[in-house]
Amino acid sequence: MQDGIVLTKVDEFLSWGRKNSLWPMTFGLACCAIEMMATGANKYDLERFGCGAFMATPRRADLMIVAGTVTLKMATRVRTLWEQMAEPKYVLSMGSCANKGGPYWQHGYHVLKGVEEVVPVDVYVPGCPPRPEALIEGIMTLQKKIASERLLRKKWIKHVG
Amino acid sequence: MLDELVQELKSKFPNAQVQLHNPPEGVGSSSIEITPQSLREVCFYLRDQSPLKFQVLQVISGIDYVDYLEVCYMLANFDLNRSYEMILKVKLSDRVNPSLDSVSDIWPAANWQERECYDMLGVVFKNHPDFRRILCPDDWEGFPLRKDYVAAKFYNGMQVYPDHKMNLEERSYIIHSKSQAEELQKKSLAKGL
Amino acid sequence: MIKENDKQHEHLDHHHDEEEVMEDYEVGTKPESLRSELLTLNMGPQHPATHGVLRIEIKTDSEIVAEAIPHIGYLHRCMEKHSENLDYRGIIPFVDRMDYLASISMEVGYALTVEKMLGTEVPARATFIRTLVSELQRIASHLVAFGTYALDLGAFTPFLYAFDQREKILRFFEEISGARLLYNYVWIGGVWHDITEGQIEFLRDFLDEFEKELDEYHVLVTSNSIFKDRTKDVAIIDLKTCFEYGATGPVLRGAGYRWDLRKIQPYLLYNQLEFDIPVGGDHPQVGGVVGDCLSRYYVRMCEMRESVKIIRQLIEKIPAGPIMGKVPKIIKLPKGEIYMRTECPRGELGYHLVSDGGKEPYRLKVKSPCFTHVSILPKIGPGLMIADFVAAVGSIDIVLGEVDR
Amino acid sequence: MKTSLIQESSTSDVSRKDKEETSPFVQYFRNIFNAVSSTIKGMSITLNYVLTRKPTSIEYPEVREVLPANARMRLYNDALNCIACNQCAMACPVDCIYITSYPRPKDLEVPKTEDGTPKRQVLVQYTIDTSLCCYCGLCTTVCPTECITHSHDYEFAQYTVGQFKYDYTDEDIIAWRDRILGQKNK
Repeated sequence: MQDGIVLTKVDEFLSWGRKNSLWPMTFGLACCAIEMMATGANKYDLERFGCGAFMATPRRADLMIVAGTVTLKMATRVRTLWEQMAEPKYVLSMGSCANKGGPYWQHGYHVLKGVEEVVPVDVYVPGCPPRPEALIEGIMTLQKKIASERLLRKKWIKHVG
Repeated sequence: MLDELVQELKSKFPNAQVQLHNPPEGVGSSSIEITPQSLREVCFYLRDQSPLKFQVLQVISGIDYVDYLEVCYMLANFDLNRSYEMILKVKLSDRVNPSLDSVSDIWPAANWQERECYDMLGVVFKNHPDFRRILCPDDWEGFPLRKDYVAAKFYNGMQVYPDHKMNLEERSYIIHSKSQAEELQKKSLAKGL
Repeated sequence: MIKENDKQHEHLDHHHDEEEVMEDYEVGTKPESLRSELLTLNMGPQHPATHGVLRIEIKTDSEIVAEAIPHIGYLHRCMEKHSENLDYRGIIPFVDRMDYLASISMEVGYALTVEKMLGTEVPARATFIRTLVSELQRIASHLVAFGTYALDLGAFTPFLYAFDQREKILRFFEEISGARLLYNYVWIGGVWHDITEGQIEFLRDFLDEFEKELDEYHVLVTSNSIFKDRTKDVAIIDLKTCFEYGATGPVLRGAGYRWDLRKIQPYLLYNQLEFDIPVGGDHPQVGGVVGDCLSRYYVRMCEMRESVKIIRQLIEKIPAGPIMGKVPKIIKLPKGEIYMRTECPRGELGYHLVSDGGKEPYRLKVKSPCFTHVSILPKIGPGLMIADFVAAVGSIDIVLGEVDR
Repeated sequence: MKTSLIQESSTSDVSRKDKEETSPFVQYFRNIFNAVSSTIKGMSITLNYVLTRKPTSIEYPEVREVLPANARMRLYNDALNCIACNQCAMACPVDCIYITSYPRPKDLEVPKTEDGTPKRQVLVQYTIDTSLCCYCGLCTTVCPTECITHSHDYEFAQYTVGQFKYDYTDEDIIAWRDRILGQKNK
C-alpha cells in the first residue's frame, strides 16, 4: 500500500476546500438560535470562516448546527433533515440542550437527552447559550477535524486493500 | 367588588352553588367556585350581562389536587377605566374520566387553552370543535402535569432517559466499600484536599 | 365581460386549445370535468420564516391560503413540570428560557408574583434598576422583531443594523449580569448585581446614538414602498377578534385599543413616569388601515422610542441604596394562589401560582402572550396570499419557547 | 429593458380604454417612482454607513472581546478551598454537581481554607457535568468559602460529550488554579 505524495497533496487540497466552505443550514430550534443569528450578524461575522451562507434547505447545506433543545416531537424531523442533507455532512451540537438535554434533563419528559441519540454529532459546543465566540471556536474545531480527513486515501486503501 | 359579583351570581344561579374563596393566609387572589353543570350559563352571563363584562378569557389552567382536579378560568375585563381580573374555578371530582362543557363558542380563545388543559391534565371538554392534543404528539400516553405521572421509558423508539446519560455513577454518592473509601481518601489526602 | 374573460385566461394564453374549450362555459362557473382540490403545504418546523419551530399546515387554493392550521409543541420543554420540582429561586433560570428574547421581562413578572405572595419590600434602587432593564429589554426584543420582520420580507440590511444596536444592549446586560442572553438577573427581593456610574454613562451615549438610528430605520424600512406594499392592508386583526382570542400587546394596540398594563395597572415605577402608549391609527400618514401588519410593526417602532424616553427619565434620578431586600434563606410562600399580569414586549404575561405552603410551587401556569397570538392565525390566514401569510406570521412576532413552554 | 417593455404594453392598453381609467396608469408610474425613490433613500443610508462608520466586526481568533469581571462561563471549583458542604449541589436547579466526601480521620490535623474555615471533610469527588450546566450562577452565590466560581473560559468545544464531565479533584484540573485566579484579578 503506497501513499504517494500526489495523493496526499490532492487530499489536502480537497479537505482545504471543504473546510473553508461549510454552508450551514438555517435551523434554529430555541435560545441558541438567537446566538447563532448574532454570530451570523455583523459583530462576529461568520462569513469570515466561509460559513456565513445560511441555506434555507438541507439539500444545499453541509453543516447542521443543532441550536437548541431537541424535543421528542422534533427529533424525527431532525433525523429527516439530516437524511436530506447531501454528503459530506457534519453536525455541530450547540449548547447544553443539544449536547445532553441541558437544564431539561431531569424532569424533561418531552426532551431528547442529546441530539446524538438521533444523528451522529461531530463537535459539541458547550454553553447555555454559547457565546458567539464559542460557536466560532466550535466551527474552527470542526474545520480542524475536516482538515485531517483523508478522502482519497480512504478510497485508495479500499481499492488496493 | 368580588363580593357584589358573588351575591349577584348567587341570586341568578341558585343551582351553581357559588362560593367565594378568599386566600387562606391573607395574600393572593380570591376566586369564585361554581359547579361544572352551571359553567356555561355562568360564563354567558359573565361575558354579556354582568356589570363587569369579562369580555376576555386570558387562560385556562388546570390543577391536579390528587383527590380531584380543578380547572381555573382567568377572566379579564379590558375596560380602559376599571380593568379587572377574576379566577373562576370548577372542581372535577371524577379524576378518571373528568369532563367539562367547552366554552370555546363563548370565547374562541378557549379553543387552544382547552386543548392544552386536556393535553396536560386529561380533562375532556365536550362539544369542542377540534379536540386533540396540542403540545405533546398525538400518540403520547399519559397526562404529564398530573401528580402521579411517570414518564414513559421509550417514545417512538427513542429512549427518554438513557441510562448512560443520567450520571448514575456520579450520583450514587456513598456506595464505596470501606476499603475503597479509604483508598480514595488516601489519594485525596495526598493531593492536599 | 371581455375584461373578465381576459382575467380568467391570463395564465392560459399559451394554451389556445384549452382557451377554446373554456369559452364554451359561462364565466365564473367551473366545468365539472375539471378536477380541483386544495393543495396541502407544510410550512415548518424547519422554515426560516416561522421564527423557530412552528409548523403551519396550509391548505392552498393556488396562491391563496384556504385554511391554516398551526401545529405547536415542537419546543415543549416541560417548564411547568420543572417548576413543580424546583425551589422558587431555581425557577428563575427556567423562566428565562421561556421567552429567550425578553428574559428580563419574564423574570420581572415572576419576581413580582412571588414577592407579592411573600410580602417582600423591594428597595427603591432595585425597583429603579428593574424598570430600567425591562425597558431596555423591550428595545432589544423589538429590535429583533424589526430585523427579522424585514428579513422575512426580503430585506437583509435592517437585520444587520438591528443586531448592531442590539449587541450594544447585550453588552450592557453582560456587564451588569454576566450573561449575554439568559441573565438570571432579577431575583426575588431585588436584583443580583449593581449598576455602576460608568455603565449609566454608556447607556446615555447609547440612547443618543440609538435615537438617530431609529430615524434612519424609518427612512430605510418604513418609508420603503416595497415594504409598505407588502404590509399595508394585510392580515387585518380587528378589535373584536382581539377580544375574542384574548390578544394583547402590540397586536391589540395595533388594532387601535390604547391598552397597556403599564398605564392601566401600573407596577414597578410606571406610574411615576411619563410616556405615551402608541396605537395603530395614531399616524395616519404611514398609511394602511388600523389593525394591519404595518400598524403592528409601527406600534413596535414607536414603543422603542417611548422606551428610550422612559430610560432617559430613569437614569436621571436613580437613587442610591441597597439592591436586595430581606428574603428568607429558604423561601416558603403562604398557602393560596395568585394570578398576576405584567406587560412584556410581546403582550401580557400572566403567572398563575398555586402554593401549598412548601418550598416548591404546587403549580405554576404561565399565560403566554404568543400562545394566544398563534391561535389567531387560523382566523386571519384564510384569504391571504402565501407570501402575505409570512408577513402576517412575522408581524405578530412570536417566540416559540414561550408558546410551547 | 424589461421596464420599457411593460411601458409599451401599458400604453397600448390605455389607448383602448376609456379616459376614466387613466388614473391606474398614473398610479402605475407613481408606484415605480415611489419604489425607486424610496430605495435610493435607503441606499443612501447604507452608503453613509459604508463611508462614515467604523467596522464593527471583531476579528475573533486574533482579537478577543474583554469579558466583564462577572461573566459567567465554565465553572471552576477550587478544590483546595472546598469544605464539601454540599450547598452548591442543593442550589443547582439542574442538579449537575456531584460531591462525594468522607469525614477526615480523627488522628489527622484539620487543615483550614484560605479564609480560615476548617475542612472537616475529605473531598473525594467533585464532579460537574458541564454539558448539563445552565450557567445560571446560583451555585456561586451560596458557596461559603467562595471556592466555586465562573471562570472566563468559553472555548472548549469537544469531539465527544463525555469530555465535558470535570472532576475538580483531578490533579490536571487543580493545576488550572493559578490561571483562573489570574483571570479574576485581571
